[in-house]
Amino acid sequence: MATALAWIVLVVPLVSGIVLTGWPSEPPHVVTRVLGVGSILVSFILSVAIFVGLLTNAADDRSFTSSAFEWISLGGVDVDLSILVDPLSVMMMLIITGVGFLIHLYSVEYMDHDRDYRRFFACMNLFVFAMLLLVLAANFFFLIVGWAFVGLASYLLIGFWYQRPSAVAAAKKAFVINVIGDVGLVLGAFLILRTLGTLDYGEAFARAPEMGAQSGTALAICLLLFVGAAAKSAQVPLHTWLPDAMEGPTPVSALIHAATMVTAGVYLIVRCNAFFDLSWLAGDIVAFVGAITLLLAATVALQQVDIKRVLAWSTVSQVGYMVMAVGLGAYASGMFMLMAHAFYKAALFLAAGIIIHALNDEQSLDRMGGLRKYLRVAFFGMGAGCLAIAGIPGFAGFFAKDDVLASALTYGGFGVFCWVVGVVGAFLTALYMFRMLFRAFFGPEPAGGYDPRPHPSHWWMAVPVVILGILSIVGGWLQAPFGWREVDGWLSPVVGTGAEVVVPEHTAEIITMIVSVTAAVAGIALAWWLFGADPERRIRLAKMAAGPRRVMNDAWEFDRAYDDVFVEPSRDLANVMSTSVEPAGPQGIISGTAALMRGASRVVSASQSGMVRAYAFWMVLGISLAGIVIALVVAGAS
Amino acid sequence: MNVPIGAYLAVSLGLLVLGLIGVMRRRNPLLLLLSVELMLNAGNVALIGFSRQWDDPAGQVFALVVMVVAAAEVVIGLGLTVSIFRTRTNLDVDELSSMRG
Amino acid sequence: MNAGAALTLYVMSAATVLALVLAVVPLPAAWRRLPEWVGCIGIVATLAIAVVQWGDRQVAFAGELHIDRFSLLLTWIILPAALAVILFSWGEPAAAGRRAEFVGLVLAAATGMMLTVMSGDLITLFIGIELLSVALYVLCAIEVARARSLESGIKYLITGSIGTAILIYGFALLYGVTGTTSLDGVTARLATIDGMASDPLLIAAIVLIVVALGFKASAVPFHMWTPDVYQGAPTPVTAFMGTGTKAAAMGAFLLLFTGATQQVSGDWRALIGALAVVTMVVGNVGALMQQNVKRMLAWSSIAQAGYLLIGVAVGTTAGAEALIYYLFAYVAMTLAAFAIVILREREVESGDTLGAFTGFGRARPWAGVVMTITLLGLAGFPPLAGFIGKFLLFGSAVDAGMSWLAIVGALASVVSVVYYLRVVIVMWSQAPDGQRTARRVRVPASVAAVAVAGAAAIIALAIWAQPMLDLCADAARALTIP
Amino acid sequence: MPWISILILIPLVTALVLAFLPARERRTARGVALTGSFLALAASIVVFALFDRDLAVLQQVDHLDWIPAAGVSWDVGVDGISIWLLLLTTVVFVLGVILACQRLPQQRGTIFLSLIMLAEAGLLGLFTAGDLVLFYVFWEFMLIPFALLIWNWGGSDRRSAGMVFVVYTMVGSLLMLVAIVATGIIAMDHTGQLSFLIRDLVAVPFDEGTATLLLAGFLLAFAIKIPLWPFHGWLPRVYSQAPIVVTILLAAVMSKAGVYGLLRVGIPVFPEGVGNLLIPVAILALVGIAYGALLAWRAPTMRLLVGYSSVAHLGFIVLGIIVIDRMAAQGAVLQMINHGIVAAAAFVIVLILARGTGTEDIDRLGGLAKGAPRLAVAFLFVTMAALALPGSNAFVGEFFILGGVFDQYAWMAVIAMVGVIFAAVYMLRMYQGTMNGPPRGVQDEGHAAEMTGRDAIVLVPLILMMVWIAVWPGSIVEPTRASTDLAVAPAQIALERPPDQIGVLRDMASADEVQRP
Repeated sequence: MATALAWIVLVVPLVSGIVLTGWPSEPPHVVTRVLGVGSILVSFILSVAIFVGLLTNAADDRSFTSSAFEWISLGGVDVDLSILVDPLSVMMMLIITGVGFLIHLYSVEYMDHDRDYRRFFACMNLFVFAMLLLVLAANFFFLIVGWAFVGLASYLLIGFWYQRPSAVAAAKKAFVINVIGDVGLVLGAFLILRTLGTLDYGEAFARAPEMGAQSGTALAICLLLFVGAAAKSAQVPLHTWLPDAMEGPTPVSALIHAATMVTAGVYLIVRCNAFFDLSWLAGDIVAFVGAITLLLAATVALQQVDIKRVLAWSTVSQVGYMVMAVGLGAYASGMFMLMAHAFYKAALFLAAGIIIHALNDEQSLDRMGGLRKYLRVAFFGMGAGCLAIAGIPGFAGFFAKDDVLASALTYGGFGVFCWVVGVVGAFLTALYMFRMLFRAFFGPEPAGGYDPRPHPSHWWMAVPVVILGILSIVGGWLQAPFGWREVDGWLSPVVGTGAEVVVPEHTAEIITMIVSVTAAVAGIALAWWLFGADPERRIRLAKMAAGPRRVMNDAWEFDRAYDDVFVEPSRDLANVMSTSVEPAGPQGIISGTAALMRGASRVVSASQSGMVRAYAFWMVLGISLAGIVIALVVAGAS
Repeated sequence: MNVPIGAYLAVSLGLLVLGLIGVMRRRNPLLLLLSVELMLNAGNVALIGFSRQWDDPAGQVFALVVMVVAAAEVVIGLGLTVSIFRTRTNLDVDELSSMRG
Repeated sequence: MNAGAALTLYVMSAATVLALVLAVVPLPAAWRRLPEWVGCIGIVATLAIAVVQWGDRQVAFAGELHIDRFSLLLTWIILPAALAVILFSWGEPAAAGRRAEFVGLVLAAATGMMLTVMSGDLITLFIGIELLSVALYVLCAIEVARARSLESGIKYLITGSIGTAILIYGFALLYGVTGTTSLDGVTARLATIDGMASDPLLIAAIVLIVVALGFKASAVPFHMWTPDVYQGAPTPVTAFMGTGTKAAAMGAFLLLFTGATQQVSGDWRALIGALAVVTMVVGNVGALMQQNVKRMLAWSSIAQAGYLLIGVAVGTTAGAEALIYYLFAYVAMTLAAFAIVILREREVESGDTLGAFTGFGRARPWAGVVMTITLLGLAGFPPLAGFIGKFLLFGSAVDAGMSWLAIVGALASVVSVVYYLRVVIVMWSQAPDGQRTARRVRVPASVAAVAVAGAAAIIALAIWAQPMLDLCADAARALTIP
Repeated sequence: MPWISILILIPLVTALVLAFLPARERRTARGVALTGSFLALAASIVVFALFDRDLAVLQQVDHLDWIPAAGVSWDVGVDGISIWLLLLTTVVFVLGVILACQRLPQQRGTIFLSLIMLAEAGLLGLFTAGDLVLFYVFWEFMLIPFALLIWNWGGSDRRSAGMVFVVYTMVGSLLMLVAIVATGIIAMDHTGQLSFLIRDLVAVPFDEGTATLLLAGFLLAFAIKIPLWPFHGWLPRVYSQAPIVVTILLAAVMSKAGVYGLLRVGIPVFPEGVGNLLIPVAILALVGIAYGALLAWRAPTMRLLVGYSSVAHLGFIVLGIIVIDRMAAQGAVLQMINHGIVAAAAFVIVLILARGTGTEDIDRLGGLAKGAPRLAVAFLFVTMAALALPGSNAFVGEFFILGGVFDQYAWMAVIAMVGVIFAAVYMLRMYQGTMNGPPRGVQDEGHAAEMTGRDAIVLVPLILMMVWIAVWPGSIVEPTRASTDLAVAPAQIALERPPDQIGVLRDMASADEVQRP
């Protein structure tokens, strides 16, 4: 029953996307809306039904596999087109379809004036399908397929405004980095296949212990999988595509580049916990990368002027927390934060979208200020989101982030390092988020005022923002310190309860709560002092620490380094290949041989002087040579 | 008198070499033909010598045939020479090199 | 003694004499085609006799002539070639006044070729070669008004005479070693000799005979006359030299080496193999840049001689079989190619240059198709007869442990593809240029017939390769088993 | 019914009929060519229907002695490796003929169609030949129609392009001929009679040195035809100079000849020699993967880009075959089909773009998606298949090729991944360069480049095939399994691979188990 519904959940967005794509001409907007948004609504309702259905089952009876058909059987490997419905995938389905539905709804108005209305919804539906495939797949092959389809949809949506060169470039960059991730994932799958002889989740995870704890193979598998995860989840050093991805329409940024797709890496690690449990080193490396990412991205976010880029870097940073958590083995905490983040980051993005829409595609914080008068809904959404992300008690981020940090502290040793980084990150998070909030909604209006006056949004856009804002407030109460741990309980059939699985201790929770709330409040206060209380102060202080700030502004020079280290050398190599090696080598073989033969032919022709006497001479020479040859043969034989 | 086969061969070889040098050195078509004749007769000498050695008439028959053939070739050669060099002043086969390469 | 066995030669000689008589008899205008008819009928009659005679060896004139499957099968090559040459010159404007001489000389040369391959004795062999050579000297120069025709005649004559002298010297030495001029006698005699090393005279004899026959077959480095003579001679004559002479020379090679001196084959295989290699390489390379199609075909005939020599070099019956098969294919291809050249020569000035073929295929698709098939066949493209021939020759080389011959042959073939296809490209890749097609004449039916027949033979020989090969195998066996 | 012979004869007869048609009968010629190509398609479907997928050896064999004295025969049949190639050939040629009919050259259009049908006959013969000499015959036979097509209707540099095509191919193929001859003669010691039947030769044990030499002889021919780096020099010239319909046929079908030969002839007949050549060939394939990708990245025109990408893609296929792994080999067989379809589709798109804009230069185009949205969708589809996006048909093949390679030589798979990444770079360059960015190179936003119904007739079937394979690749792989397992098994044994990797042994073992109880 659950699986049958899950198939429908999976297929409905795909069908809708295909119908929209195949519609002979631009369909009426009504049709596009019904198909594009309705399909996701159907999926969401069915997902809820599945969730309710699973809730009624016993905890150890919540995992179902369903195979559609034997997709390929080759060289001793069988791959079925099959899905796995279990607490983890259902949780992801709910987030994808739930948040996805709200964002689709929002897009109805946001994209209303775009000539490619249909294309937008087709791509969005494709994305939802791909994301569902990613989380529902019951084997690594279809995980990879979903993984790549997600990347494709992301590519299409980043490059949605394809006549903008910057959008095209950003799309390409995102795609290529995702392919690098795919390669890691594929290699990981190869290693799993070679070691365990199967790509099926169930079998692979069951046989995983055969590799032996702390074995090199397990480490290699984990790291290869993590390459894929890092590329998708924008972890250092594969994070550079995400800020550029903001070239896409804002709903895209909200859905793909904040709420769902970028968290796929977290999902992957949780899904493959059986492998990560086998190698503490792999887990620590993952956590370390997450920690570095969260800190680095937070510093960069401090400097951004583009409102969407602030949110983008904030996403990188937040996903860093999740990755850190799952790396340390706090799978449920990571998933909990994933969910909470989906709520508040979507709220933030959609609120930002309202601003951008209202200001006729203006995205620079420099041209904003005092907007709380005009855009109340956006203010609500962004305010709720900022409070949540900063970790103010009671809001979703508070529970989620503190859960992660407490887990880190519980982990001990290396976890303490992560905890410290996390706390610093929390401070920075509060600082940059409230910087954005204060600069956009408080302070004076930009010079010359707004022309035309920012217009409040229609309910299509307002409702999702409000709902998500509310979710940012209440969504964290699923799992409270000292109280209930609903997410842990829900996920325990998937992640298990072994020694490697970290669950925060109460002492850690207390310490974390005190420290992180202090850090958050400090961050907000500093932001108020710098940006809110006196808008002129930041201009007065602008010259301070110019060097570090420039580095941060350039995102720690990753792009330039990649250009210098990878892109330019490969381009040079390719140029050398096509301008020197190819003409001299493979083409040179041809022209060289031709020239050689022409030369030989000329020699032969030249010997053909036309004079009879010369011919006689050659005959005599020939006789002598023939004599020598035969004499040699005869001498050799005897 | 019994001439040893070596003598026959020496004479014939001498004739052959003379002929070969002649065809390589001479430009006059008539002298070229003469050189060819020398070579053919070198063969004849050898044939006759061997004929005597084996005491077999076939070699002499062969030599007669060669003479006929040589005559025929010379006839054609002279005819061609006349028709070619009717219009030319000097007899030089090297000038006959309009086709080459 | 079975003089009747030589009936083919009588008929040919009679036709020759009749044609030559017609040359001196004034003929009424209505009978001006009589010499050609005499030639055609004579050849067809001889061919019919040769077909009927197919069977075990018959000996005529005390062993001077062997009429066996070998000589008869080669006759089947020589006679159609002669017929084709007469058809080529049918109504040829250049030979208008000398039809009878022309036909008579062609018949004489064909007789010489037949005599060569039928000979069972060094003397007859020599007479045959000389008969064909002398007739061809004259044929080359038959267009006395054309300087190049004369030039080719005298060049052929002088170089040919040197070849003759070398041949006679070689024969003399062989006679000196064996004491007999009979081929069977030579074989019997050599059986008593322990290898060639025992007798330097035998070495010299073999070298000189290889050189002289190599000259007739246009093997490198005795090939130098070939391009000049082929280019200068009237094209029908060139075609005859390319086919008949080649067949006769190869027949002589087989008779003397695969046949008579088989016992010492271990000693001459490397020599002839080296000759084949040099010939294939130089012939193909020399053809590469030629701008004159006749000259290109001359170089190609040199190269083809190289392939043919593989069949001699291996010294086996299988090699001979492959050689004879390839001769059939080669003759068909060469005749068809020259037929097209003749067509083009009739149409335009200097029609034998490569430029004259620009757009020829587009202007005359059928002639273009025939030429294309022919050139592809010469290049050895499957499934044409040229391919099968090469396949068999290479096979015989590998079988005889001389794989290097096959490898060189293969690489040389690659070179050959270039110049054969150059003609194809010129014919098809461009539109015909207006000037050259100004004078469009009707395609002479006789020439077209040869062209089509040749092309058909190229395909038919491939499709019915097995029956053809059975014949060739019989012929090859006749070389060693009387 | 000798269906396979009929299958080869249909295009041959069609070609002859077309050749005899008067030049002005263009309408009739179109009808004849279409009928012929569809009949061939029908015949291939019949062959497929009669195909027994459990049988590993050549089936539906038509045997006719040709030159028994030389061991040569007309011997055609089909096995799992060739069955899809036959269908690919007939399908692509149907589409090719449709394309050719849509824009029939003004000059000698009937001959154009005739040569295309002749080429089809050659390719069908090649893919069905069971006799090595016959294999060689068709190998060379198909060159000529293609070369004539190039010479007659090609671009400005058509003469030398066609010449290079033929001559370069022949360098390899004539040496292959020598190797074929040698194989037959050496095998004669074992079998007692001269035979060039592949199924006879498979059973002949060669000693290692001989097998290596002979395999090398074959490999050179295959390497040039494939083309394997660095023997690809002919490819850019030919692909860019040929009429684009011909380029489609070359890239889609003819480029499979080499890899087909390798798997069908080279590996099974000379398993003893594989061990010595495995690493060198694999390295060439790897270099080709990277090199093709780099050159495709910098290629100035779309044709060259797709052409060089073929070098890279075929490198994957070669790699899959040469590492001697059943998974990789089956992946390679699948990938042959995939590449055929994708390359055909890619060149069809190049054709549409070139027609609409008059140029094939990537840098002179841009932003066409606005005026040509339908083409953009199709192009995107093809792009994703060409860069083997997971979920596309090409990915399935690539995944299992590299999976098998990884099993045997993990480092090779890792290196090959570089090609996977670059594929994304260069294919996106082509897609984005033409479809995205500010409009360039066209008036009217590129409406002229939009896919018309006539284009769709050709492109949509190709896309549907891609979807089919992507959705259910098992249906393609399943009939090929038995033959592919059999083809690599001798080499696996010669390389002393573990028995559980060897498909044939596994099947036998499981058969034993079935019988034992």
